Amino acid sequence: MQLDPVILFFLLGFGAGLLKAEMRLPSAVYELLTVVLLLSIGLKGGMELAETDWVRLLPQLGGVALMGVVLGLLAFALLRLSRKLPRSDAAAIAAHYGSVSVGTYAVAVAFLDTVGVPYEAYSAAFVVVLEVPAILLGIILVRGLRPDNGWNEVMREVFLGKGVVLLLGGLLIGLIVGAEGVAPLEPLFIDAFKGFLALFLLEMGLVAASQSGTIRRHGIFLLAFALVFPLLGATVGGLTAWLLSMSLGGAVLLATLGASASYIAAPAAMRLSVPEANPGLSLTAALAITFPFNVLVGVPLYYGVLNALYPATGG
Amino acid sequence: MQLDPVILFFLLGFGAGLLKAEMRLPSAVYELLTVVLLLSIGLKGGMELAETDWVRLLPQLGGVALMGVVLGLLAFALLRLSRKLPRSDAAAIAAHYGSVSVGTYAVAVAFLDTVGVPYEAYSAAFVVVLEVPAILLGIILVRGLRPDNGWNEVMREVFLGKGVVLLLGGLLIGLIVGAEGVAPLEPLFIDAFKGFLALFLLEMGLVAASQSGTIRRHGIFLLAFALVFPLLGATVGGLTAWLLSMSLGGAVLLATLGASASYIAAPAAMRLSVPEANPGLSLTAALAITFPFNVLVGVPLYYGVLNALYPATGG
Amino acid sequence: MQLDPVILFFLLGFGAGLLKAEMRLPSAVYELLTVVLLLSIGLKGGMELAETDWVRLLPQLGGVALMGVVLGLLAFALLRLSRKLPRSDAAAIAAHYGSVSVGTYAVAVAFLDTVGVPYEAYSAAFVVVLEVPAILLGIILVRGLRPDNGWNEVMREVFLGKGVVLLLGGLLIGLIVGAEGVAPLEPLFIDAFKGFLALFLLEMGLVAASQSGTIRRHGIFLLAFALVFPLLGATVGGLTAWLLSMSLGGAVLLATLGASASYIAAPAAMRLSVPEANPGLSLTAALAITFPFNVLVGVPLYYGVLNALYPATGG
Amino acid sequence: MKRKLLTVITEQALERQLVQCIKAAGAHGYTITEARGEGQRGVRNADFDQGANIRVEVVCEANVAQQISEELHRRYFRDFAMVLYLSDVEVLRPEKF
Amino acid sequence: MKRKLLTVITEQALERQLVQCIKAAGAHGYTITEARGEGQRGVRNADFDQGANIRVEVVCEANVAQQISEELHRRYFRDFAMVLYLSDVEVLRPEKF
Amino acid sequence: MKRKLLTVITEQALERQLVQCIKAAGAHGYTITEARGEGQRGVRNADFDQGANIRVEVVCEANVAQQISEELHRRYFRDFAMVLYLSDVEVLRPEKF
Ligand SMILES: Nc1ncnc2c1ncn2[C@@H]1O[C@H](COP(=O)(O)O)[C@@H](O)[C@H]1O
Ligand SMILES: Nc1ncnc2c1ncn2[C@@H]1O[C@H](COP(=O)(O)O)[C@@H](O)[C@H]1O
Ligand SMILES: Nc1ncnc2c1ncn2[C@@H]1O[C@H](COP(=O)(O)O)[C@@H](O)[C@H]1O
Ligand code: NA
Ligand code: NA
Ligand code: NA
Repeated sequence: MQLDPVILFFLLGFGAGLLKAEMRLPSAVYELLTVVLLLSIGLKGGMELAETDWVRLLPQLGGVALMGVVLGLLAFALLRLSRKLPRSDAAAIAAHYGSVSVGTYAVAVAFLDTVGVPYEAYSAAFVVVLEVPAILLGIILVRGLRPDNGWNEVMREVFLGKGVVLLLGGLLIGLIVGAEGVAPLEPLFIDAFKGFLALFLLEMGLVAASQSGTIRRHGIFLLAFALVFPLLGATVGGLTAWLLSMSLGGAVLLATLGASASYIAAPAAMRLSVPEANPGLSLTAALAITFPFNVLVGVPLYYGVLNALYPATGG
Repeated sequence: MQLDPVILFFLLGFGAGLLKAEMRLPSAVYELLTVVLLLSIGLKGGMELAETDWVRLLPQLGGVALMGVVLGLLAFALLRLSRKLPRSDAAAIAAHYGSVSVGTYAVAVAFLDTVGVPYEAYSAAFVVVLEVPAILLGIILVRGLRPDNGWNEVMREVFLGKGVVLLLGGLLIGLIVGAEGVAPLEPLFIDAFKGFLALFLLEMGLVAASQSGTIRRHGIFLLAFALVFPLLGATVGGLTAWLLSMSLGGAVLLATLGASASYIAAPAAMRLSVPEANPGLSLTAALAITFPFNVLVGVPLYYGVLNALYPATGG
Repeated sequence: MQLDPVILFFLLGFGAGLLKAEMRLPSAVYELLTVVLLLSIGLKGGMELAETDWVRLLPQLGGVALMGVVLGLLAFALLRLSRKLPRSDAAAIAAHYGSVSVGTYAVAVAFLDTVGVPYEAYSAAFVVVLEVPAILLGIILVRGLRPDNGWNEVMREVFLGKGVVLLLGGLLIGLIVGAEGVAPLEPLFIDAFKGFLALFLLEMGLVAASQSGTIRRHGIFLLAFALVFPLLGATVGGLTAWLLSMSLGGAVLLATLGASASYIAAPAAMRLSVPEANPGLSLTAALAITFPFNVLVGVPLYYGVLNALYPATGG
Repeated sequence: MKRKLLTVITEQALERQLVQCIKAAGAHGYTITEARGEGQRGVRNADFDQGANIRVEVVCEANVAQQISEELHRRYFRDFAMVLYLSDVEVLRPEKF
Repeated sequence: MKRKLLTVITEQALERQLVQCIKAAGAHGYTITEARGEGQRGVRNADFDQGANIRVEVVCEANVAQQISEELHRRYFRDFAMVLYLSDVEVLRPEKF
Repeated sequence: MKRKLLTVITEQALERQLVQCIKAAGAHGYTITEARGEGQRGVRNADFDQGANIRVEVVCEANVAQQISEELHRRYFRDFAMVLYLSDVEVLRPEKF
């Protein structure tokens, strides 16, 4: 198994957090890191799109969006069948797991760079497309087609979060100006990518550690779900990649997206649209369990399995 | 017309702002970007000065300072002749338009880099010299020679703003250590310049959009002034460059400075020294109209016109 | 004497601060810079350790820790003999001067890079080892072996400050992944090091200037101590380096560490463990006198002297 | 002149709605500061994006304060972290409030 | 012991002058927090440098509070965004205020 | 229902201890905002890490407020920058405090 140095930054933050070290990146720094990572991923994807016959990809986006809905429904069904959680909590968690985490995607990208496996950078577009549908699904599962705060407000919240806007923005800019146009931006957005990712993961480690105290409170069931569902999600993601004829690298990315759970867009949207759901449950699962799992174990695991099983030429 | 990718970041921010996207760079990040851009522009200018017989340039600074006063008087005269605004508001707006915007200057620098036109980087010194005089003029136009808060306070406010201090500081450091001394600082201050500028323009787009609601409130007259005066300012700037025998690139920079309006130093100073002026008027004009105009239309326009008309060897 | 450009940033900040310029880096930016510098120094040290037989160094760490205690005792003895300060203040100041300043260390590193003198980058481990002992000593000198807030709390405060955690973390990561593993992080953590240091020193200049008003209040005795003790500390540091057979560069680093006074870890710990000590005294000494002295005069002086006297092959 | 000062401490996510509610009740202004804290719904600090609180102050007439309180109570107390309290203040220019 | 708490919410740009005025009136201290808000002069948020407010608290004797209020009123109410109000507080160590 | 609002302004370094003390006295919550200011122990601003203040608010019963005040007084007033004051507030859901 390859060791990516950025993972060590996550462990450093996690350890420091558990020991309650006197250290925290200010929220302004966290914001800056998020913005840079989102734009960086978007720009890389856009540059690739500029050299691709990207119109051909448009139908694929529909398939990927469908995958988000399927994952959300799957999570909801599992949680409801267990009879452990009320409908609203089950729907909220389903929204988180059907949606995706860009931070986890960035770790997978860094991993593939380190092991030297090529991938479809335009998968950044899949991140955009996966972010939203499961959140809408989660709301509909509780509110039906009439959310309390109205669809306008919901749509604004969901489509105009920074994840969608900056990824999409980066993609478009990269697409318009192409690799040559992006070149002068590379020192900040491309060359420093792994450095920023390291700082981001340091902070995420601290955050995950500070949240980890809540795991016990929510019991073994949540823990089990947050560890097992990613494997299901990764399988669905890998299959989708195969159906879309993506390369091995692309399959690892899509598996990672399937396995990842949203901890930015989904919590914000569910808090306002399904406020009776306990935000602690879904955030603990996504942030304190699934995120560390994917970063430390999941990504290399998905790569290992796909490397062994994935057909060399895609589906 | 050449398309600079940083412009697209401005449009991204502007669009996101108009759609009221859930996104904002924290003010600490905005501060950091401003500091880095100011130092970067200063250092570049200073390195060039180190290889120039810069004493020869000193008299030119007087000419440029005069240009700032002339532009301020011109703006004041126009606004008063229109009989639309009280003296204090006219003077405040004149102070903004006689002074300059470093952000706009940075966009012009990036533009010239992109189209590959050389320029006098020491023009950073002109930015310093242009920042102050029109602000003093604006105060004098209302208060005469006895400002309420005393000249001491006014001078501190005007000469010790971060614009003057950091530009001047960067210029001096660059001049003292020269290109070789600056080399180890280049990865952050020079190579990453365009990346930082892109982030800065993203934020400026958000800000401009959030201010754009006030345009309607202030009426068509302000809109017209904020779109037409830059053309006048650019003309005066281009002529000044010609008188100073600057290159085509330098003329574009000086035209841009003439066209630009201060939205940092001038608002702060006028608020305290001419508080009865409505700060919304001048800030809306400078930030929500003139800045976007210059970034999107002005800079390429000034370049286009000067490229056609400017005598190859300077004046 | 060689002139390092980063020093000029300190002077720029200091000058701007004395003139009360309207400028300040937000605390979030200061935090970010600190984190990056600490990780950067740690990573560099760790990469070197990865190529060294570092187990051999472990006993040396004991020697260096002892040096911290000796310096603390020396400072305490001098201050008590002078009969100018109560026991608690003397102990608090001793804790600051027996401990170290990573910012000063970074300046020495930059200086050696500029003059092209090689050094043991693993000295970052010495920084970690020097940070803590003198602080514990200071507490014991006042409280004996029973601090009010309990040893648990004291240990947490002292060992889990961001200095120790991030330096140690960086060292470990660098050691584990080696130079090759750190490579993708270099654009941010290594190449941009001097740029970040310049920004950091700009801010430190502002801070030192804002503190400098308190120098007068505390009298000539404190001023004298804060200027003379560094020379003593540098001598002890240089001797220690000689005993440890370090290179000339390493000796400059250890002399600088001996001369430097903590202004982050020590103030925080002493405030809680010896609250009756006047925090203004030690902070003024460390931050407003000793830090500027070392940055502007000390580092080049220690290099100059050691360059003349230090035996070419170490001890 | 006497007025009421209403202080509300609640989740950042509610800011938009809160402001709407304040204006709808007829108050002429409000002031917001960033806050963190602890209460029945656990610790809420600025450590992570979602977590922080806002502290909202409204100076207004007693009946307006009453109306805002009731409205917030009705809409948000069940599902959101929220605390509110009222106190008496004296203002110089009563026409502003 | 009874004292007055004076709270002033106004433009950041006035901080220096405000502090001078507070000290001149004889108050022994003040506390400032960053704030944003809305009032007669529109929305003032931290979105852009110029825009934000500060919230200044002074605990002092009634006549000092009175004097500061009047001074601020006289000097700044016409041209600046500013709100102020007074309330009663009890302090433990009256000699500090 | 009547409750007391206790406001404490003190050094950031004391946050952990303060929170312990508040909980030990039986209060059910607290709110913290970042602050700066000036008092007997000089200017304390956010310019440098060490320097800033926190402003802590606790709504609680009068005897709890009394107890916290006395405890803080006893432990911290001699050596730390600290100001505290009490005021009367009305709360809607008294069981929370
Ligand atoms: N007794 C209290 N005094 C002051 N602030 C409180 C109190 N209880 C709760 N809060 C604040 O109100 C927020 C929401 O409270 P709760 O709904 O009880 O979780 C908390 O995060 C605190 O910031
Ligand atoms: N009724 C109010 N209650 C609380 N804060 C207010 C109120 N009115 C105004 N403010 C604050 O005071 C600032 C200046 O108010 P104004 O001068 O009315 O624009 C606003 O930006 C608000 O932060
Ligand atoms: N009279 C006062 N009114 C409001 N805040 C005060 C007052 N005196 C002190 N403070 C605040 O309490 C902190 C500590 O005060 P002190 O212990 O007097 O230095 C100061 O830094 C101020 O933020
Ligand atoms: Na997922
Ligand atoms: Na201009
Ligand atoms: Na030392």
